[in-house]
Order: sequence, then C-alpha cells, then structure tokens
Amino acid sequence: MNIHTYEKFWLGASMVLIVGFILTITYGSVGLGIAMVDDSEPTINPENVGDHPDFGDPGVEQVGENEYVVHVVAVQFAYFPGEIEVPADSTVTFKLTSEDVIHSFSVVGTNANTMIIPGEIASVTVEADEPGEYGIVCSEYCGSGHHDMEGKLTVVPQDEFELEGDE
Amino acid sequence: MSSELEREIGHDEFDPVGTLGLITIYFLILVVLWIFMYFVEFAGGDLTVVGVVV
Amino acid sequence: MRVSRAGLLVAIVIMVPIIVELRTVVVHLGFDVSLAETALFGAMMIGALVLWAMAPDIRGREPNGE
Amino acid sequence: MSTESGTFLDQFPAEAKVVRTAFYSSFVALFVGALMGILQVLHRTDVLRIVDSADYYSLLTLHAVLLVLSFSVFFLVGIFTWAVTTSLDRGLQDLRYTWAWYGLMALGTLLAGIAVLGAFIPGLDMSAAVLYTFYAPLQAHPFYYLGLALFIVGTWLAGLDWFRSWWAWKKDNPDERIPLPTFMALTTTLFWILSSAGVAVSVLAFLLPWSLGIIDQVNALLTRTLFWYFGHAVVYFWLMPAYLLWYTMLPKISGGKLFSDPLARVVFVLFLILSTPTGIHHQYLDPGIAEGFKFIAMVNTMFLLLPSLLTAFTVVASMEHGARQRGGSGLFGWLRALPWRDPVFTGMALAGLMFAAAGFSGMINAGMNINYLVHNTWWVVGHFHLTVGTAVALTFMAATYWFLPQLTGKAIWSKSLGLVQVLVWFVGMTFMSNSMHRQGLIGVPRRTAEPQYSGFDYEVAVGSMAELNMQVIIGGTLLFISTLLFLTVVVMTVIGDKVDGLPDNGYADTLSGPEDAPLVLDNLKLWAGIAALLVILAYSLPLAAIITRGGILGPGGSPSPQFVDTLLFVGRVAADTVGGVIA
Repeated sequence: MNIHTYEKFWLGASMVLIVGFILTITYGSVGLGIAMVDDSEPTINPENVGDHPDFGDPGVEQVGENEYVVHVVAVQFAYFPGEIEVPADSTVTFKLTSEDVIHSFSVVGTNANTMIIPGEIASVTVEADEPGEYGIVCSEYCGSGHHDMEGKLTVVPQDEFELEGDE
Repeated sequence: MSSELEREIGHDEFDPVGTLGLITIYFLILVVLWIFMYFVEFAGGDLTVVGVVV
Repeated sequence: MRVSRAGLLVAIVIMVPIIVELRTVVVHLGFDVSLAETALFGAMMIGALVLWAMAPDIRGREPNGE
Repeated sequence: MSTESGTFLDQFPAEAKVVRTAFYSSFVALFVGALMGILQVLHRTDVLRIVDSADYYSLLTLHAVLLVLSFSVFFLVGIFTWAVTTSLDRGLQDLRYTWAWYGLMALGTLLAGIAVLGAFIPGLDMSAAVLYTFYAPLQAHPFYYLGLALFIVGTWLAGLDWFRSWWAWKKDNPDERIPLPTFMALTTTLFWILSSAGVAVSVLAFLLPWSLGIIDQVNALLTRTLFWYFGHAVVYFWLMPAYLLWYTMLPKISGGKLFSDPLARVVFVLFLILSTPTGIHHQYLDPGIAEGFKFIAMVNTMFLLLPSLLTAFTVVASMEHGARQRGGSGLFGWLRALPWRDPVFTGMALAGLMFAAAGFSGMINAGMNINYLVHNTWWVVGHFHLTVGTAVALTFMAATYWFLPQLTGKAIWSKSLGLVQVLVWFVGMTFMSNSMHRQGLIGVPRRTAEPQYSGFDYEVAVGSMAELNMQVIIGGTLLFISTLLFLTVVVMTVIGDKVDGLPDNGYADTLSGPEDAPLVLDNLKLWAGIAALLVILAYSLPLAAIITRGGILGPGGSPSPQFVDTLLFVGRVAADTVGGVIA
C-alpha cells in the first residue's frame, strides 16, 4: 500500500490535532479542575420526590463557609424554587432532580448546564465570583409548555445576602 | 469527460501540492479556533464548573 | 476573463461566509463594525473580485472551466 | 464496470425503477420537511406563528423525522442499490424481496407521520410530539414507535439485499477484490445493523410495550442511552452515501481519478469500527453516567475524526488531479479549472466545503468538558445543519442532477437553474447556520417554540439579537426557495421527454487501485468482529451500571401524555360495536 508523502504528512498532522484535542480536554479536567456531572449521587424515586429529606423542601442551604447547596426540583414546566439567590465569592452546588420527564438546568450564557433525568440526581458545583443576574432555562424539550419553563439565578454581593428564613 | 482533458497525469507524476496548501490552511484555522473556543469562550466564561463535592 | 462566469459566481458565493465571519472576528478583536459597514466592505470585496476576474488572463487564453 | 454501455436505466431497468421510487419518496419527504422548516424559522423568530406554540413541537418532530430519516435514508438506499448493482454489474437477486423492504420503509414512514399529524386532527386523540429523539417518559402514540421499527427493519432488509448481491457475485468471481462502491455499501450496512440494534431494543423491548400499556414505566436513562447508542452512528449512516459520492463520483466529474482506493477502504473500515462506541458523547451532561465512561467515548469520538480528515485530503487531491488534467496549474490556480458550471460538481464541492466548517463545530461538540458551553444550545442545531443539512442534503441534491437522467433516460430540465439552486442553498445555510452557532454560544436553547424569555435578555457579543434573528430568517427563506427550485427541476425533468446521448453509467477510476490495498481490508468478518468487540467494551459497563442503578424498568417518571387509556377505551368501543353487529 503506497501512501503519498503529502498524505502521510496530513495523517501525522491529523493525529497531532486529535491528540491535542484530547490533551486540552484532559488539562481542563485535571489542570482547571472542571468536573463532569456523574454517577456520584444516589438514585431517587421520581414519585416520592416530595418525601425526600432534601428535595421535599428545596432551596438554598449553607453547608460551610462560603459553600452552599441548592436543591431544585424540575417539573413540567417550572423549577422549584424558581428564583435562586446565592452570594458572590462562594462555591455553589446545584442538586437537581425531576418529578416527571427529562429536563435541563441551563444557566444562560454560562457554563452551568446539566440534564435532569427522572430517577437521577444531577450535581453541578460552580464558583460564583461576581454579582450578577442570570436566566435559567430548560433546554431539553419537556412537553407542550417547554418554552415557558424558566427560572432566575441572582448572585448578590456577600453583604446583601441572607438565607430565607434567617432573621 | 475525457474529451475535455488536456493531458493525462499518471499516479507517479502527480503531487497534490495544491491540496497540501489548502489543507494546511484548514489545519491552522482549526488550531486557532480550537484554542479560542476552549480557553476564551469556555474556560474564560462565567460560573466555572468545578469538582468540589460538597 | 480570468475565470469562467460560473466560476466567478461560485467565488462570489464563497465570499459570503468569509465576509460574515470576518465581521465576527474583527469585532472580537475590539473594532466595532456596524452592519452597514460590513455590507459596504463586502460589496467592495466582491467588486474587487469581479474586477480581478474581468481582467484579461495574463496567459492570454480562456480558462476551460466553462 | 459494466460491459454494456448506456445509462443505468438501459442496463438495469427494473433496478432503476426501484432507485427512482426510493428517490421520489425521499423528495416528497424533503418537500414536507422543508415546509416544516420554514414554519419553524418564522415561529421561533416570532415573525409568523400559524400554529399554537404547544403544537410547534409536532412540526419539529415531523421536520426531523422526515428529513433525517425519510429524506436521507430513502435517498441512500437508492444510492447504495445503484452502487452495488453498477459496481458488481449484476441485478438484484430477487426484486420481490427488494420491493418488500421498500414497502416496509414506506409503511413505517406513513405510520410515524400519521401519529405526528394526528395532533392536528380534532377529535383524534393521537400525537407524537416527542421529537426525533423520543426521550421517555415523553410518550408517543404506539403508531410512532411501530412506524420507526418497521422503517428500521426495512433498512436492515435492504442491507441484506446488497449482501445477497455480493455473495452471488463472489461465487462467480472468487478471486476478485470487492469493487469500491460495493465495499462502501457493505461496510456501511454492517455498522448500521450493529448500531440500530440499540434503538430496536429500546423501541421493541421498552417503548412500544410501554405505549401499549403492557409495562408501566421505563428507565429514562436506559432508553436514552440506547437511543444514543444508535444516535451517533446514524449520522454516519447518512454521511456514508455522501462519502461514497465524493469518492466515486466527484473525481470523475472533476475530470480526474480517485487519488487512492486503498485509503478509501481504510476510511470506511474506520467508520465501521468506530461509529458506534461513541454515542455517550451525546450524554456528557447526563447524571448517572460515570466521568470515565464519558472520557472513553470522547477518545473514540476524537479518533473518529481521522477518517473524515483523511477523506478531506483524498477527495480534494482527486479534484486537484481532475483540475490539472483539465489544464489547471499553480498552487491554487487549478481551482479555476474545475467544472463550476456543472451543478453536480459545484453542489458536491460546496457541500464538502461546508462539511469542513462543520468539522470544526463537531470537534467542539466532541470535547467532553467544553460541552457545558454548547450542550443543547442552538449551536448544536447549527452544527448538524452543516452536516446532515448540507454535507449530506446538498450532496444528494447535486447528485440528483447526475442520477435523474440515469434513472429516467431524460435530460435535466435546466442545469443553470440547478447551479443557482445549489448556490442559493450554500448562501442560505451560511446565514442560518452562522446565526445558530452564535446564538448557541450566548445560550439560546435549541428545540423551543419561543426562545424569548420574560426574566432575562441574552448578552449578544457581536451585533444584536434582532440582527442574528434576521440572519436566520434570510437563511431559512433562501433554503426553502432552494428546495422549491430543486423540486421544480426534478418535476420538470421527470415530465420531460426521453432523449438520446446521455452519458453512460459509471464511476471514477483510481490512480492507486485496489491492487495496492492489503487483502485484509476486504475481510468484512474481521472488521465486523472488531466493531462488535469495541461496542461491547464501550457499552457493557455503562449499560450494566445504568441498569444496576435504576433497574431495568425504572425508576421512570410518569408517561406524558398517556395514550393507554384512550387505546383501551377505543378498543372496548370497537369490541362492543363488533359484538353488536354480530348479535
């Protein structure tokens, strides 16, 4: 099998490209610490989400200094809670599950983006640095009212933040 | 088609130098765009996803 | 003509994505270019292409792309 | 190649009729699908909303199913039938069998189409607004799943038809290499059967029984994973016939020869072994799947770039060979010597150019963590409108200008209009796809009737949202016009008169022929075995993990909407009526 020299060159360049892509992604995972949504959370029965200790009363919860967990339940066609407020300069973990069909939790214009699959709990941890307001949309078609499914995430300056129910 | 041919070029006398030129340009575009997309659009974006499991 | 009429038409069509993407690149580099300026610039580029194509071929013969 | 000269119609009139019918079926699907496309463009951009936003999703389902399944697959079974028949120079084994698989495919499309359109018929409690991916627990009418199943079984039988031809040919020609076009059809068939087994299991074991009320719930992540087991390989099923045309027709039309037959074989073998164990890259953002499995899928996907990158070189080099034989010279000056006047050539070349652009957005999509940026945004839609929507669709339309005379014995009604048509498609797709990519990067979701939300505004980096939407409207309109031009040329050609002096049937010669290819490349059993092994390696652990986590039938979530009750009710009414009549 004789391959033209130029094509051999291109074969080499293609391999460089492919390996380079894989190395970039690996650097993102290891060097930048970008983790994927995975199977670290237990499964959940979508019919009993309301009885779940965390998802029964979803919302923002402080779990450490500058560390927060937000439990969100997605249903056709809303998020509970629909409006989320977290402080700036904090680490926020979103834990998301669905009571009915597949949804997504996509914070518009940011990297916070995950599928929500009934039976599974999606967990995404993000660093909220600057104050700002973001829209949240369901980017996975979930039924006839899919386009109405939205929420809001507000990152407020630390001194303005207070947890719901706190005095 | 053969009626339009001006000359017959065989296997050994053909070096696809133009193809090599075009594909090199393509290669450079890919590399530049990949770096831009990964490090500017993605890694430089807001709400960086991290692996801290709380 | 340096290229066939069909060849010129195809070249003009291929200019369209180049013009469209050029604007995105230029704006990302920090120069603000409006839609109208892009259109004007695009028209100039296509005009230049047409002029180049219309000029007599230096080799003095018709291309056989027709 | 054929000993008898003449068109395909002269050589194989009965097979030409099969191919013709498959093409016409595909064109009908193209028309309806394109109509749905323009309606969606106008709906999403809020220019004209003739249906309720709740019904938009039925239009979207129809658009996707008709274009990516019916249009492309009907056309490709036509191409492969032509390729096998022409390159083996023998007719199909049994045309009754051939018409049977065609009939199954047509019936399948019809059933699925009826299920979707049922949503618009008042009083008929039928719908299938589940989109092309039909993720459970969204539920469609059983007709939809049944239709898809019949359609896929039809394609399997078609694949078997090509194998039967080859087996028969091999008996007569035991020592010959498999002709390249046949080799391409056979390798494609193999990975198609391997991959579509996943969706067949999903539909027949879970979704169909569930929609009929036999089982109560399904495991949403399991059926979704089985869909994507098939869902990425299917894109190569669409793409391979376009590759076949680029490898075997484009060099000939450029006036040259295929640069390398052995490399073409290598490319198709790579597609056979790598197409299926990559599907999890559509599930990078799915909970319930370990990061390691996602990484493995990414590595496989990245290596799947290799055959496409090799194709780019081989095909462009073949075109360059043609251009230089036609008198072209210089580093890039040879480009001027290509037959740009010919819509067959120009359409395929522009399709290839757009595929190069699509290659880039595909590389981004293949990247694991960068998927957070683009997943389920309009970027993805922009990407596949460049691949299946242009690399495949435009190649097919361009090829039609060559095939139609071969199949009907009639000359193309207007080649100039054909040229205009392919150029309009290119410009239209430039605008539409560019805007889709850019809207995706600012977070505009795909698959939504109204991307306008009340609580926030998109932050547009360049220009404005209105301007980006205008690009989509202009692009979509041009694409629709291009489709109408295409169908006009087809219809006018078909109703025209037969002419003499059409070019002979055939395909490109090679510069480096099959004799340069190692014999092992033709060992289909070996490659199919490796492909199956890789699939088992890539999928057994993720599937086992998913089933262990959630159970084979759950935890599922409730079906939405439910048809079971209606079905039972209709069944009872029917039984009562029949009972009453008999009594």
